[in-house]
Amino acid sequence: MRRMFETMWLIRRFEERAAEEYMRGRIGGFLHLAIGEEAAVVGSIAALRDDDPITSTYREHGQALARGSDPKAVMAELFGRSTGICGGLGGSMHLMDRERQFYGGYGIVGGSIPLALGLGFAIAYRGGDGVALTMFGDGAANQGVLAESMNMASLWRLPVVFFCLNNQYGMGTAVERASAEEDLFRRAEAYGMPASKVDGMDVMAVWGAVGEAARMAREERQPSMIEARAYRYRGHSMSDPDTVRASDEKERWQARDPLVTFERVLLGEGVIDRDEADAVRARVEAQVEEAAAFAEASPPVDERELARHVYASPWSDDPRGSALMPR
Amino acid sequence: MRRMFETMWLIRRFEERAAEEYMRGRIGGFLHLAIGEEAAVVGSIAALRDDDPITSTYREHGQALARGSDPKAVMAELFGRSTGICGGLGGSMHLMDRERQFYGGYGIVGGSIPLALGLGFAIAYRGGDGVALTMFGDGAANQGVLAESMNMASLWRLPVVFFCLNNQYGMGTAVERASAEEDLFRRAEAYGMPASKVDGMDVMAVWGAVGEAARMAREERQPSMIEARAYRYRGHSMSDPDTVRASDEKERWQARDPLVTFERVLLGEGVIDRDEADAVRARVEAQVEEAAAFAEASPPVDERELARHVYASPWSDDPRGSALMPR
Amino acid sequence: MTTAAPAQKKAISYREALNQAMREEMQRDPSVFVIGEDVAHYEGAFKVTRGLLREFGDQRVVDTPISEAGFVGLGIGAAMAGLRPIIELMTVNFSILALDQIVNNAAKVRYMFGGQVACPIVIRMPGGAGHQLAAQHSHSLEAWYTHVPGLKVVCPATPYDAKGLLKTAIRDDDPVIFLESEGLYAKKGPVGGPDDLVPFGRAAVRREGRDCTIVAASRMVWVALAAADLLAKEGIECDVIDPRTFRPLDLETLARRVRVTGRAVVVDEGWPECGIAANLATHLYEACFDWLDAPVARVGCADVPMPYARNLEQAALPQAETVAEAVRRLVRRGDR
Amino acid sequence: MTTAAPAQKKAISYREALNQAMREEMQRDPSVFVIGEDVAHYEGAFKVTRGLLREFGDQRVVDTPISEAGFVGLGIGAAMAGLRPIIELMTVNFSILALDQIVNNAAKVRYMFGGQVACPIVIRMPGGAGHQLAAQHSHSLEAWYTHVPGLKVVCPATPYDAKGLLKTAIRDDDPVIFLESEGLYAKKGPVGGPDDLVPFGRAAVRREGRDCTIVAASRMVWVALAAADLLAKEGIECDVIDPRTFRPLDLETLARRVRVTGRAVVVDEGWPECGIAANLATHLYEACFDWLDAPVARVGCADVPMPYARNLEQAALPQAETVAEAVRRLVRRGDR
Ligand SMILES: Cc1ncc(C[n+]2csc(CCOP(=O)(O)OP(=O)(O)O)c2C)c(N)n1
Ligand SMILES: Cc1ncc(C[n+]2csc(CCOP(=O)(O)OP(=O)(O)O)c2C)c(N)n1
Ligand SMILES: [Mg+2]
Ligand SMILES: [Mg+2]
Repeated sequence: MRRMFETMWLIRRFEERAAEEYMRGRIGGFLHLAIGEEAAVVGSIAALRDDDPITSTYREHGQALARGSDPKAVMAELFGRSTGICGGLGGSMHLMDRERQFYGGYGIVGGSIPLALGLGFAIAYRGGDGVALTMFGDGAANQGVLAESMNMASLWRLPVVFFCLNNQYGMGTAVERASAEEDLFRRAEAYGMPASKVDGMDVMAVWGAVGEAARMAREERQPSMIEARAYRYRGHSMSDPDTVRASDEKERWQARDPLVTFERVLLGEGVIDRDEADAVRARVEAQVEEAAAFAEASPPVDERELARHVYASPWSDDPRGSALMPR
Repeated sequence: MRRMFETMWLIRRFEERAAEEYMRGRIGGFLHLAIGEEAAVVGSIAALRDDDPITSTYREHGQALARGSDPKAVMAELFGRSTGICGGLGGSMHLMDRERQFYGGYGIVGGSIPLALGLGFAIAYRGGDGVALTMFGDGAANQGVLAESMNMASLWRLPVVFFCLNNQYGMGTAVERASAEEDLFRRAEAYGMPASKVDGMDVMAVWGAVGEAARMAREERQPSMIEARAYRYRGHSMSDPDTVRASDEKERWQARDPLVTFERVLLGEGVIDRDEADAVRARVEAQVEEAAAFAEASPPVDERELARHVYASPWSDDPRGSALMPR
Repeated sequence: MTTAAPAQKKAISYREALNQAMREEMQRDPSVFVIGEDVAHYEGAFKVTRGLLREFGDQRVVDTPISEAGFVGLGIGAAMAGLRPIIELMTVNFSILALDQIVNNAAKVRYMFGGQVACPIVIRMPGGAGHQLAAQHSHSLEAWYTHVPGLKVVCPATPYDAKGLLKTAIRDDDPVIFLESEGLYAKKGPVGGPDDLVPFGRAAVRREGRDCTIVAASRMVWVALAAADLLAKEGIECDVIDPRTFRPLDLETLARRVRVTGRAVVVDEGWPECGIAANLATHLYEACFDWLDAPVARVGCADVPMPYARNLEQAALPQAETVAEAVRRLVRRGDR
Repeated sequence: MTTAAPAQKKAISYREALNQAMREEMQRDPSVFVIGEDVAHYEGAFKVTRGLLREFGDQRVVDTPISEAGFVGLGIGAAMAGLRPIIELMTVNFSILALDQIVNNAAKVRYMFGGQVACPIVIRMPGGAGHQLAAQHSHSLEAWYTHVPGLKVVCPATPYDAKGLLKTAIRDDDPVIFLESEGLYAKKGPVGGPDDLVPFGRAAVRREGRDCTIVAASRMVWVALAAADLLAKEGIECDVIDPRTFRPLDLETLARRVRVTGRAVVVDEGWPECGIAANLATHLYEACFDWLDAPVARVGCADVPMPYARNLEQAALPQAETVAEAVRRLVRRGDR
């Protein structure tokens, strides 16, 4: 639980720092923050084994950190530096840490869901006991590929957990304006899959629900879906003025801040005391500072590497890439 | 009911004749027959108003005939003649009779489903009281676009009836080997839509179920889904040896032949007598004969028309079509 | 602009020009409606539909779920029923999810049903790269769409064309793929009035020069003009010709100028293989074979997925200097 | 075939050659599996996977629901985890539904994640027209796939290449788009043994002749050879060069021959705009500009959706006679 508490804080502060660096122009492209969603992110990943593969969306800094990726490498990726976790080629939306079985963040809404189906298929194919988990949003739930994936997962009993992080908005569109049935987890029932809903602001609740889902997948090859209701405090991305959502709604949810709530629980149960809590914040502070300094100091990507990773078995060493066989 | 009985026979004999003409090389491409599915096709369309728009699949000769399209024009289309209902450009998989609000047969599985959503949208947009019905198969139910379409239909309360003609096979794949939940109609529930299952071999049952669905859509703007279980007697298409399906299964279903059953009912209730039933068959026989003769005698398509219908507002009269503006 | 029609005094942005076109056409024709993700309450991811919900209501400005295949299919069905949908796809990258509907339905229903229906639909979407959006969000798919008969493909470079071509697209009876450029939304310029339509298949001569003809559309027009400025300082005078639509294509105007200069450079933001540049070059070779002193030069995107790092992204994309260098090489070769 | 390797005596069909390649590679490597619609019990819509279920079981030969996006995505995920999926799409027309997965995931995961993963996946699918399947079932999408860096694109014309190239594709560590031709499945010819792989990026010289170079792949190779026979009777000797893969492309072999004949005709079953023919022509102009006596002639599909009526379909597609006529026109022009 301490570990989860610390990771939640790491994500919170990492995201806040990323926002600052974006304003300073150190980070380009789109930047999607998960502030407010820490409980759902940390609770779900903590409930898995370290070698259980995961796929996620473009809002995935936290998933990488929760999986244990080095904050320095993640921040450097956001800066687009050679020391980034993807060598600066992916950026904020496309983090991956293969070593830690984090199979990446993807920018096409819904596009990463069937990949997890394949990760689960590979586990079953090799007779392993791993579980593949895919995180997606409430908006992604309306992509047809989710329905296709749930049907195949259930039909073939693949060890997959469909984790819907329902932060109640797809950009500026509230879930009830996008989904005829607000209880998104019900969709799993149409494919004979167990599904449940959990408070995404409560890290232990998420941990418990995903833990049970992972157990079913691991021991019974029974895929399932978990819907975690949470809320993102910031706009969709740094470029979103966030004028659509009512401020009282935001306040209502921020009043249930997952970090504050969890700290109260830990203090109450005597798992940690105030000093430890402060110590955690101090450690995290230092980590984030170090990450930003590392990214800042890192060298840019070598332009001669523009075409380096296009193919695993390339035929051409043209620095701009080429379809033509060299003479 | 007489009309339905006659239409069912027309479809049966039309399809059998089409098979013969295919063997004689008069018909090219793929030829998908609906023999065994007459009750589902006729019952559903008879339950609609003549001006309710319909979209269908490549297995749609029967839908066109049930809508009142001229058998001569339909057969001529299969022959690829200029007198065909689409001028010979569409063929068996792409029949359309715009005048009769039959918005066509499509070859991409699932591809015609959202078109019906658009037809329903147009009805609502204009404040009309029509109902759009889309027919699709059990295999098509696994295309993500169905889920997307059901969600939008329910979310916006569009007057659409999703009619799944479940003939229990997608080519050589049995429904239980393709769908985790065999009761396909359950998928509608995930989107808060009413749905039901009906015996697709019983024309009156289909007529009743679709009638109620159409009423809900027309009067309450409540979309819904109907699943009709039926069986196709022939292979998937003329080129399918149909070796996968067990012969006793085929016999079991053919024993419940929709035409025979319905005739028994009509005779029992005294709606028609044997002579009338025979008269119906004789009329139909003549119609099909006439259709084939008409198609056979029709002129081929004029090759100068190759590019005629590519654009509604074309810029070039190049006989082979061209992206270039003429000088 | 040689071909600019009587324009409004006030310069407005490309974004506002598109907004004006939609507003005017929606006022003019009640069968026109806008549908897409976040186009109503959010007023568009790039704010192109600003104010439309307020003015026309949620019957005609419709927010959709994130279901591209589904709502594009809906638009096609509505168009077959006689409505005139303007579908906004948040970016061209997401159109790939609706491509089956676009290519197998929108582009073909008229033909395969023997002319019984038309499909008057406009699919608007921004494309292109340059904002570090990386591999999945930086596509230029002009080539894919131009490949497909049954579609019309439009790529406006200026606010004037953005407005005039969009109005033409909305009134057109065929499916129109309307490719906007993310990098141009803030670009300002004059626009035409309510009745100033820009016809399809008419190239615009953005600049004339005797030494070399540069062909470029959309954002690349501005890169080409910048290159032409650089070259002018060196005494090299270039044409900059903007086809404005790839389907139909005004090859005549391009060819007429190439026959004069004897040299051509095609600039394209997309990938090189089977791309727009190869296509335009082929047409120019066929139309001007005996006039060309040297092969048509192609300046395009590197043959790689778009990288995130700013320096790599810039290296991958056509720049004024790379275009200028291509022209210099041609001119030098001519002087041999 | 000039480049034919030591071949088996017995001639087998293109279909059987593909089947042999899969069987041998599945025996060789347990991580290879086949997945697609009706590939197991039904043994493939075109019977290419015949016998595989019996030999390898339903763990390695998997029937899928009709969910192209879903199961192609599954294959990509499995490949990232180290398996080697052979995905059969019933036809290339349906690949459009999975195009987002193919282009945004398969082609990009290695690059955008900085080389951390490979995506060793083969997507097999028949394409082309000629059987009156009409507008939605007659696509040739070589150009679309060739446009995309990150993919490899293969189009075998003979049983020998079908087997040898498929084995190479299965062992390759990158995503391979393997385009078969419906019209060639029954075509018979010799094939190589278990270790005869055909490398990517090596064109095959199907025939040599001094007067003109005809470039064609897949089914068009046979159309080109038929044209060459017609022309030979008239004393016109043609090369027929088969690139075999469009990505990578062996331009050298094509250019070497064109520099000899000074004339080139490119035959392509696809649409003309932004198509394969325009692409190959552009490469040839750039490589052989000073050797070409006339513009490269392109013989392709008409710029229309494919019609159903047999006579129209035949009129829309390249035929031996139209290819021959294109050659004659070039030769005559040369004689001016
Ligand atoms: C296929 C596709 N359509 C549209 C977009 C643009 N877009 C990016 S994020 C987003 C909202 C997604 O909402 P949700 O799935 O709830 O995830 P969240 O952003 O709330 O975490 C949209 C529409 C996209 N990236 N991909
Ligand atoms: C997207 C797509 N995938 C595959 C096919 C090939 N195909 C044609 S019909 C068919 C089976 C469809 O089964 P179902 O939906 O049950 O309709 P039925 O043929 O039984 O009437 C398949 C796989 C296709 N036409 N479109
Ligand atoms: Mg959300
Ligand atoms: Mg079926």
